[in-house]
Order: sequence, then C-alpha cells, then structure tokens
Amino acid sequence: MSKGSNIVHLLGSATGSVRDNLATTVVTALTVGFSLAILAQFLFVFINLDAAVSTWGDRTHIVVYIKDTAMRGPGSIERIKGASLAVPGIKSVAYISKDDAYAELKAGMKGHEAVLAGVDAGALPASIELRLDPEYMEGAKAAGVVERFKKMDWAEEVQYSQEWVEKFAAFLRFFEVAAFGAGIFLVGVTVFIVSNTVRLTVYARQDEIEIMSLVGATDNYIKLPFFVEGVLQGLIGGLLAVFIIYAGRWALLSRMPVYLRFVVDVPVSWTMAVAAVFAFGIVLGAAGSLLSTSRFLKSC
Amino acid sequence: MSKGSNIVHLLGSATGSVRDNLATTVVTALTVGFSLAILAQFLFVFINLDAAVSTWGDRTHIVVYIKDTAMRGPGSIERIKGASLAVPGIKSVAYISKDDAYAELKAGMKGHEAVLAGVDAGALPASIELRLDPEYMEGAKAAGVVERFKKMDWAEEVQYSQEWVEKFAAFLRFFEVAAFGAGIFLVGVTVFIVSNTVRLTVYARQDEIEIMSLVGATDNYIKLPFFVEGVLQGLIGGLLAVFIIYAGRWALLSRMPVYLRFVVDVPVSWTMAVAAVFAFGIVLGAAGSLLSTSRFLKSC
Amino acid sequence: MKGSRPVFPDYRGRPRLPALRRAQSVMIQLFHVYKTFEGAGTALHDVTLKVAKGEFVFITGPSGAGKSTLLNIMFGSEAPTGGQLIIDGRNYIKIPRSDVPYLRRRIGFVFQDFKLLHDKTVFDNVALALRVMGVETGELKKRVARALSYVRLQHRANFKVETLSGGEQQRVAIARAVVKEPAIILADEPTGNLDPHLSLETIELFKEVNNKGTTVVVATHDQGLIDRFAKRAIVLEQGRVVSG
Amino acid sequence: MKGSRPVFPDYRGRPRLPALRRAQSVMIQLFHVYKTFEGAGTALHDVTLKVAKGEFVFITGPSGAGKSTLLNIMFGSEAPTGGQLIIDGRNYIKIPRSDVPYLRRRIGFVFQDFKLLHDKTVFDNVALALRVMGVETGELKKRVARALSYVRLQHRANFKVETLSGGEQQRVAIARAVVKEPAIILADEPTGNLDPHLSLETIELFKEVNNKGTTVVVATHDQGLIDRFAKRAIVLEQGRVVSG
Ligand SMILES: Nc1ncnc2c1ncn2[C@@H]1O[C@H](COP(=O)(O)OP(=O)(O)OP(=O)(O)O)[C@@H](O)[C@H]1O
Ligand SMILES: Nc1ncnc2c1ncn2[C@@H]1O[C@H](COP(=O)(O)OP(=O)(O)OP(=O)(O)O)[C@@H](O)[C@H]1O
Ligand SMILES: [Mg+2]
Ligand SMILES: [Mg+2]
Repeated sequence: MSKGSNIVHLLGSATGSVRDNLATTVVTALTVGFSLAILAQFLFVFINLDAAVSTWGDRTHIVVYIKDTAMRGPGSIERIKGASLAVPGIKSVAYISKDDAYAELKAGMKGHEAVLAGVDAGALPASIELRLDPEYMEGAKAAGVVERFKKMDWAEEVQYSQEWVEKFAAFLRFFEVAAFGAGIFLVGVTVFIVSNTVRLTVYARQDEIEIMSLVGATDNYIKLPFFVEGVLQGLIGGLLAVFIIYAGRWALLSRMPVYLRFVVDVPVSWTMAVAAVFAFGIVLGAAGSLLSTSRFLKSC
Repeated sequence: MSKGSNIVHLLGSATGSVRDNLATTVVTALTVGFSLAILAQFLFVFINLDAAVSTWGDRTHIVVYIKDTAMRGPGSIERIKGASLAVPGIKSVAYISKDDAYAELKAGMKGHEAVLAGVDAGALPASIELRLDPEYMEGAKAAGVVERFKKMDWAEEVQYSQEWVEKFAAFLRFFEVAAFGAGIFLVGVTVFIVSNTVRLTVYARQDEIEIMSLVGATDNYIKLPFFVEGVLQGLIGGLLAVFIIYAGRWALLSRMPVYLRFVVDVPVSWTMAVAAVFAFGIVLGAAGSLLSTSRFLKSC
Repeated sequence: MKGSRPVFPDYRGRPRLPALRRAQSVMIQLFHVYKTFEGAGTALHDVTLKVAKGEFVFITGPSGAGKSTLLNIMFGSEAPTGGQLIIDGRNYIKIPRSDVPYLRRRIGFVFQDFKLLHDKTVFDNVALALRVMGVETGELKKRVARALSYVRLQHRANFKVETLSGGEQQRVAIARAVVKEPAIILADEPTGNLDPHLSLETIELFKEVNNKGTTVVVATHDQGLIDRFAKRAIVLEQGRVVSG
Repeated sequence: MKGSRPVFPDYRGRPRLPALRRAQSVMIQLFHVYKTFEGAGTALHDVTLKVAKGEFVFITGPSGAGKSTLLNIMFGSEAPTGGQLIIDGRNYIKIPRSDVPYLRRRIGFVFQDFKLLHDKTVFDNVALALRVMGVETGELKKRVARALSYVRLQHRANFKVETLSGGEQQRVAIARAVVKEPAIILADEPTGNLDPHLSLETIELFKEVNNKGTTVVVATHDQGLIDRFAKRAIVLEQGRVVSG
C-alpha cells in the first residue's frame, strides 16, 4: 500500500477510463479544439490589427511651416529642431527643405506636371514635421501642443488635421473596448461550451462515480480519471486548434493579397502561440472536469 | 384510441419531458444561443463589409483627358460621352470641365495655394471619368477597355491605375473565398457543438428510451419529446442569440465612430434577421435531436 | 375500444390469417431454438416447446440456465441464433421492426432487473405502458389505480421509484405488466425481492389474470411456489429443456 | 501489509482510543435510531440493537419493513434522523466526510440492486474494491480470482457484467463484498436471484468468512435459510424491531 504504487494505480485507472470513454473524449476534444481555434484566430487578428493601427497612428503629424527669415544664419535649422523636440509630447522631428517640398509636390502631381511649369522651387516654404506621443494625440492635448508651436517666432503657419486625429483616437479607443469585449465574450463562450460538454460527460457516468464512492474510493481517486481525461481532451483539443489555425493560415496566405497578410500572421513566435493554445486547452479541460466532478460529488 | 387524443398525449408527454429535463434543456439552449449569436454577427459583418467593398469598387475609374481641339463645336461633349458609354464594360461616364479640374486641384492643394498663383484655369485639360462594370475590373479586360479609349481621336491621354484595380480585384476574390470558408467553418462548428450537446443529452437518457421501447412505444413516440425539446432549445437559443446580437450592437453603436457603424448594421430588415436566426436555431435543435435519437434507436 | 373482449385488441386490427386458425389454441411455440453469444457459449440449445393459449407455465432451473434468455426471445427483445418462433399465430422471426411495438403492447413483461424509470413516480412508470398505446387519461387513471391496488402500492403512487424498497420496486414492475391487460404475461423472477406472503399474493394475481384468459409464463427459482401452485413447470439446465 | 491479521488493516492505521477498549467486543451498536423520509413516513422507528464482533445475524421482515434502510445506515450511506450509531468503536454520526471512504473500505456491502458497472468486466468490477484501496496488481489478481471462485464465476471473469444472468450478477456483487476481506459484511437480500443450491452455498461462504472473524449481517426474506442456519434473526415490521 505504498504511496508510489498507489499513484501508478490511479494513473492506470485514469487512462483505462479514457480508453473506455473514447467516443465522448474525442467529441469533447473536438469541441475544445474548435472553440479554441476560433478564439485563437480572433486573438491573432486582434493583436495584428492593433499593431497595424498603432503604426498608422505614427503617421499623423503636425506640420510647422518655417518663416524664410528664420532660416538665415548657420545652425538655425538645428536650433529649430532642438526647440521643437523640447516641447512635451513630441516624439520626433523631421526637417523638410524647400527642395524636398518641391520634389514632394511634383511627385503628388504626377500627370499634371504641366501645371508646375511656372513654379520655382523657392516658392514653397520649408517645414518641419512633428510626430506626437500616442497619449498626446487626443483632442485637447494636441491642441495645446499646436498652440505652443504657433507662438514660436520662426513659425509661419501650423497645420494639424485636428479632425482626423480625433476620429483616429476615437477609433482606437473604440477598437480596444470592442475587441476586449468580444474577447471576453469568446473566452466565456468557450469555457461555457467546454464545461457544459464535460458536465454532460460526467452526468453520463454518474453511476460509475456513485459506485466508486460506495466501494470506498476517496474523492480525489474518483476525480483523477476525469481530471486526466479533461487534460487529455484539452491536449487533443489544443492540438486540433493548432492544426486548424495552421491550416487556415496556410489556406489564407496562399490566396491573400500580400498587403493583407499581416492580419493572419502569428504575432508572437509560433512556439509561443502553440504553447499558449495548448496551455489554455489543458486548463479548460482540467478546470471543466474538476468543477463538474466536485459539484457532482458534493451532491452524492 | 383516436388519433386526436393520441397526439394530445404525445405532446403532453413531450412537454412533461422538457419540464423534467429543464437543466439540460437550458444548458443546450444556451449553447445554441451563443453559437448562433457568433455565427449571425459574423454573417452581418461579412454582408456589410461585402457591400462596402462593392461600393469602394465603384470608386475606381478610368480618366481620359480630352484634346483641347476635340472640344470645339457644339454637342462635341455629348458625342464624346455617347461614344464612351457605347464601349462594352463602361457603367457610367462623368465629364470634368477645365474649370472643375482647376477647382479640384485647388482643393487638393489646401495650404499650398501660393503655388497655383501663376497657373491659369485653362492650363488643365478637361477629362471624362469612366466607371467600369465589376466584371471588367479584372486585369486583362480592363486593359482592353483602356486600349479602345487610347485609339479614340479625341483622347489625349488615358490614366488607369492598373495596379490598384488588380490588387482590388484580388482582394475581392480573396475576401469572398475567405469569408465563405469561414462561414462554412462556423456553420460546421455550430452544428457540431449543438448536435454533440444533444447527443450527450440523449445519451444521458438512454434508459428512458430503452424502457419506452420495451413497453411498446413506437419510434416516433419516443422521438417526439426529444424533437419538441430540440425545437424548444432552438427557440430559446434563437431568442438568446437575438438578444446577444441586439445587446452587442447597442453596446457597439453607442461607442463606435459613425463611419464604422455600417459594420455591425443589420443588412436586411430586423424582422427578417430575427426570423432567420430563429429558424436556424429551430432547425438546428430539431435536426440535432432527430439525428441523435434515430442513431440511438437503431442501436437498440 | 369495442366488442366483448376489449382487453385484447387484435394485433393492429388485422384479420387473422385463415390458414393459422387451427393453430390458435397455441399461444407460444418454439421450434429448435438456439441462442449462442459470441465467446460465451450456448445459452439455449435446441429448445422446442409449446404454451397453449390461456396456459400458466413456470420455467425453472439453476442460475445461468437460460430462463431470462428464453423469456427475452419470447418477447422479441433478443433474436434467436437459430430455429423458429411463433407467437399468437405470427412468425416472430420475420416481423418488420416497425411492427415490434404493436406486438410488445400485447405482452406484459416483468423484468428481472425491473427496468423502471427511477426519477419518475410510481404512477408515471405504470401509466407509461398505457400512454404509449394512447389510452385516454380517464381510463388510464382508473386502470393504473386498479393495478397498483393489486400489488398493494396505492399509497406509494406519487413517490419516485428511487425512494421505494426493493420489493416495492418489483411490485411496480408487476403492476406495469398487468395494467396493459395483455394477451401474454412473461414474468422473470417476479418474487425474488418479495417476502413469502407477497410472493404468494403475486402468483395469485397472475392466476387471476390467467383465469381471464391471459397466457402466463413465470421464471422462478422458488421451488416452493411451483410445488404450491401445481402448474406445469419447464426445467432448463445449461440451455436445454430437461423436463416439462 | 505486515502483522498477523493482514485482512483487517486498522482504520487508517490510527491506534484505537483507549477509552473504547472495553466496547471492542461490540461491532455495531444502534441507540434509538429513527429514520423518516419527507412525506413518506417513518422507515425506522426507535431501533436499538447490538451486533457483537464476529457475530452472524439475519435481518428479516416483510417488504418495506426497513431492512435496507437499516443496512444503509450501518454503512453510513444514509444518515439517521435521530439516535446514535457506533461502528467498531467510532461514532459514525460525527465522522467527517473525508473519513467516510476509509470506513467503507472496512465494510463489504452486497446491494439489493447490485450496483455493478454494467459495461465493465466481472474482473474489473470485483477488482475495483481493491483498486481504490491501492492494493498492488499481483495481490489484487490473486484475491479477485479467489473471490470469483468462491461464487463459481471464474469462467466469467472477462465478461461484461451486462452479459450476465441475474444470478450471476448477484454473485459478482457478493464477490466484490468478500474480496476486501472486510471487518463487516452487510448483505441486502443476497440470494433473491439465486437458486436454492446457490443460496445455501452463498450463506455457507458468509459463514466461512464469519468464522475467520468477520461480522456478518444478512437481510433476507428467505425463512428457509434462517431456519436452516439457526442464527440470530432480527425481525423488523414497519420500522420497528419486533423480535431478535
Ligand atoms: N448478452 C450476452 N452475452 C453473453 N452471454 C450472455 C448474454 N446474455 C446471457 N448470457 C449468458 O447466457 C447464460 C444464460 O443467461 P440467462 O440470463 O438466460 O440465465 P438465467 O437462467 O436467467 O439465470 P438467472 O437465474 O441467474 O437469472 C448465462 O450464462 C449468461 O452469462
Ligand atoms: N429515499 C426514500 N424516500 C422516501 N421513502 C423511502 C426512501 N427510502 C426508503 N423509503 C421507504 O421506507 C420504507 C422502508 O424501505 P426499505 O428499503 O428499508 O425496506 P426493505 O425492508 O428493504 O424492503 P424490501 O424487502 O422490499 O427491500 C419503504 O416503505 C420505502 O418506501
Ligand atoms: Mg435470469
Ligand atoms: Mg430492501
């Protein structure tokens, strides 16, 4: 009656039980797998879109046109850049010379080049482009930054597409809330479906539980096979989920326009993602079976 | 032993059975509801995005700049428009006069107005904007249309962003395939989870089925309570799904930037959508229970 | 339900086949019936027997002799591996699956393991046998009450079966068999959980039903009962009929 | 497993309480035990009785008298509504839930409805009682084989229980109770599905186990057995002890 042989027996009985209930084990595993796959793919798309949105966010900027008079004298550009960076909320500063501006305009006018025939490069003002820290993109804060630049003596005009930033910030906030809500909902549904499936499995085997208890099995001894089964279901489910995700990704990538591919890309390392899906599957299966058996045993 | 009283008894026994198995009925109904809600919301987003994508598709167009010489003489513009519309694949024609073109350019140069100081409205060419039928947006066909316009004697230059259209057509095709695949997958998962839940419910009541068969119940008599239960589960599930969709839509709309709202809008009438979700729920529940009981009875 | 013999409505209302008229005095007939279970050997070996209409027969023999198997074959819930089986003029072996329920309605079976619905009441368990036949509520209540009083369980009608004692459950199973007023009663060890007094009462009940025309076959270990009621007894041993 | 009495490992290995030493000759003791079921009246009414260590007692009485309820209370699977219960020197009423399994390992119970796992083999059903105790495979196999041969079921070891006859199933239940070599055997109607010969053999088996020191309590309707074995019989009627 040593502890060791006890555990061997427990595990033996557990795997035996899995063998006996293969059909339900497989069915539950499939449910776990499908649920997990949907959840995981949702998370990937979410994380990727979130990253993309942040990148796009980087592209909003404030343009400050510089008075021609302020550009005279050596080092004046460096001074302007330094002063700009010192303003709180400014992430980066880029200088666009008169020549750069002309080249840019010309590129933007492709097909209408004739229009620019009489225009001289010197006619355009030089400018600096400022990028904001994300937390400064919000309406009031951004306006404050713009005000500070308007007061600079070298600034001729400050351009900032207030409306776009507000829209964008609202979108970001909305997207975060919506995706978070949807994620919670999906996790809830997955947990619910899995625990429900396990509950029905336990229910179908209540005779077995009752009889084991009557011949003197401890609660833990009774729970173990269900636990092992739950873990196994989670494992198989996780494996299935990984397979579905991988297959789905392959099917998508082979057809998807290149610039959209990032949406289905796995954001973290492949190994990490597989491990996470596995772990969640196992936790789901284990928790589901433990909860169901405990509830059932208490009513015995 | 009249047929009528027989049916009354059958239905009586069926509702009695639902009462006795309230817990599992509710649990299955919840599963159906969650699955349906996810499926329906996915379908709505899909239909809406699909519609949006078609609209955007409308915005790609061919621009044909018109030779100044071709514009002399009364009715010449009407002739050009008529000739353009006659080309197969052309959906609509819009004429942009020299003045329109100048106004457009000026609007596009906001902040750089100085550049246009020396430019005269007459310097820009007049043009027509052509929209293509969707089936002509594909690479080779679009190129054919462009060729035909290049040969027109009044055409100075034809602009058509070949690359964008190809990308866009690929995206459309990809989106259709991907969404179709995802939809099939979701329907499959929903049917699987529901039928699995019903199967386990039937399994938990196999004694009842066996005993009814032993005392002389016909197969249909045995199936009816499960059928009624399935329909009821589908109904409750459908109700829940409608509620989740409605609540989710409300939560999203109250926070969502206006220009994104179309994504969660119900594309068909609200009544139609509710009816469809209901109908699918009922079909799922009924089919699930019938399949499971039939399979079980056959093995009796 | 019309006619003078309402308790035994004819099998699905079909007229009996004229060719089988002469055989009508025989209710159950087995010809060279075999039953083997994969890997478990032979449960029934060349069993040929005849039970007349309205007869009362005991089947006895040691544990595992094949008594339950024989009754199950008569009930159509187990198919013989060989031989022929005629119940009330119909060849059981060739009956389509969809007709089986109608045959079962004419046979009341008391299962050795009762086969009751444990989470349903006594009333519902007994009523089930009538409900599946579409008997109307009024008549159903009357007949169930009568059957429960036969087995002295009126006072337990609204209790769930799982709260009953072993003997009480066995009596519910008996009530469910007799409530149908069937053409045949097959009872498998119906007194195993009953005290001597109730055992006698149960067999008396079967005799009463038998006097009204029902054919009764009772499998039992209780030699005392067989001796006391002095009815024909078929003795099985290792799947063979050794006497009777 | 060491020591000269390996068959009755002490309850969780704890030393017996010295104060209870004197009571050791009493195995089961009930003081004014009542059991009422909501709405169903009284199943046991003021039952006071004592079963000595190593005694062999029959419990008898009509169907519904309370025999099973009494055994279930002795087994701790049903709690009395009133009174005290002492098994082997421990007050059963106050035992924490987590100790119940260890007490059940010392009691072999033959349930009236067998409580077997139908889709498991005979071997697995009997072995389960040892497996939950952590007995090693070698010894387990030996002991299960021995128990099955006691009840004449060696040849059925690898059959699923659902394929067995009623009497065979009952013997599996008996084998599962004796295989534990328990301190107490509680058997509820253990011969209801057995022919007279096997019934005698079963009681002989219990007597043999009893001779080795096990306390045996058998609930039965079979007056013949009680007469034949001339052991003490407690007679219950409507929940009261009327003799014994
Ligand atoms: N489904 C089955 N598979 C294998 N063997 C079976 C099956 N059903 C019955 N048997 C075997 O057939 C034999 C006869 O069984 P049966 O139940 O008819 O016996 P019985 O006479 O009713 O016994 P008892 O008095 O114990 O109820 C038994 O040995 C049993 O193990
Ligand atoms: N859980 C319960 N709820 C309600 N009544 C119960 C419950 N369990 C037992 N009873 C009732 O208590 C009485 C005694 O039951 P018990 O099972 O002890 O009788 P018994 O002597 O074993 O009878 P039998 O010989 O028929 O097995 C019976 O009338 C029974 O209906
Ligand atoms: Mg039998
Ligand atoms: Mg009892």
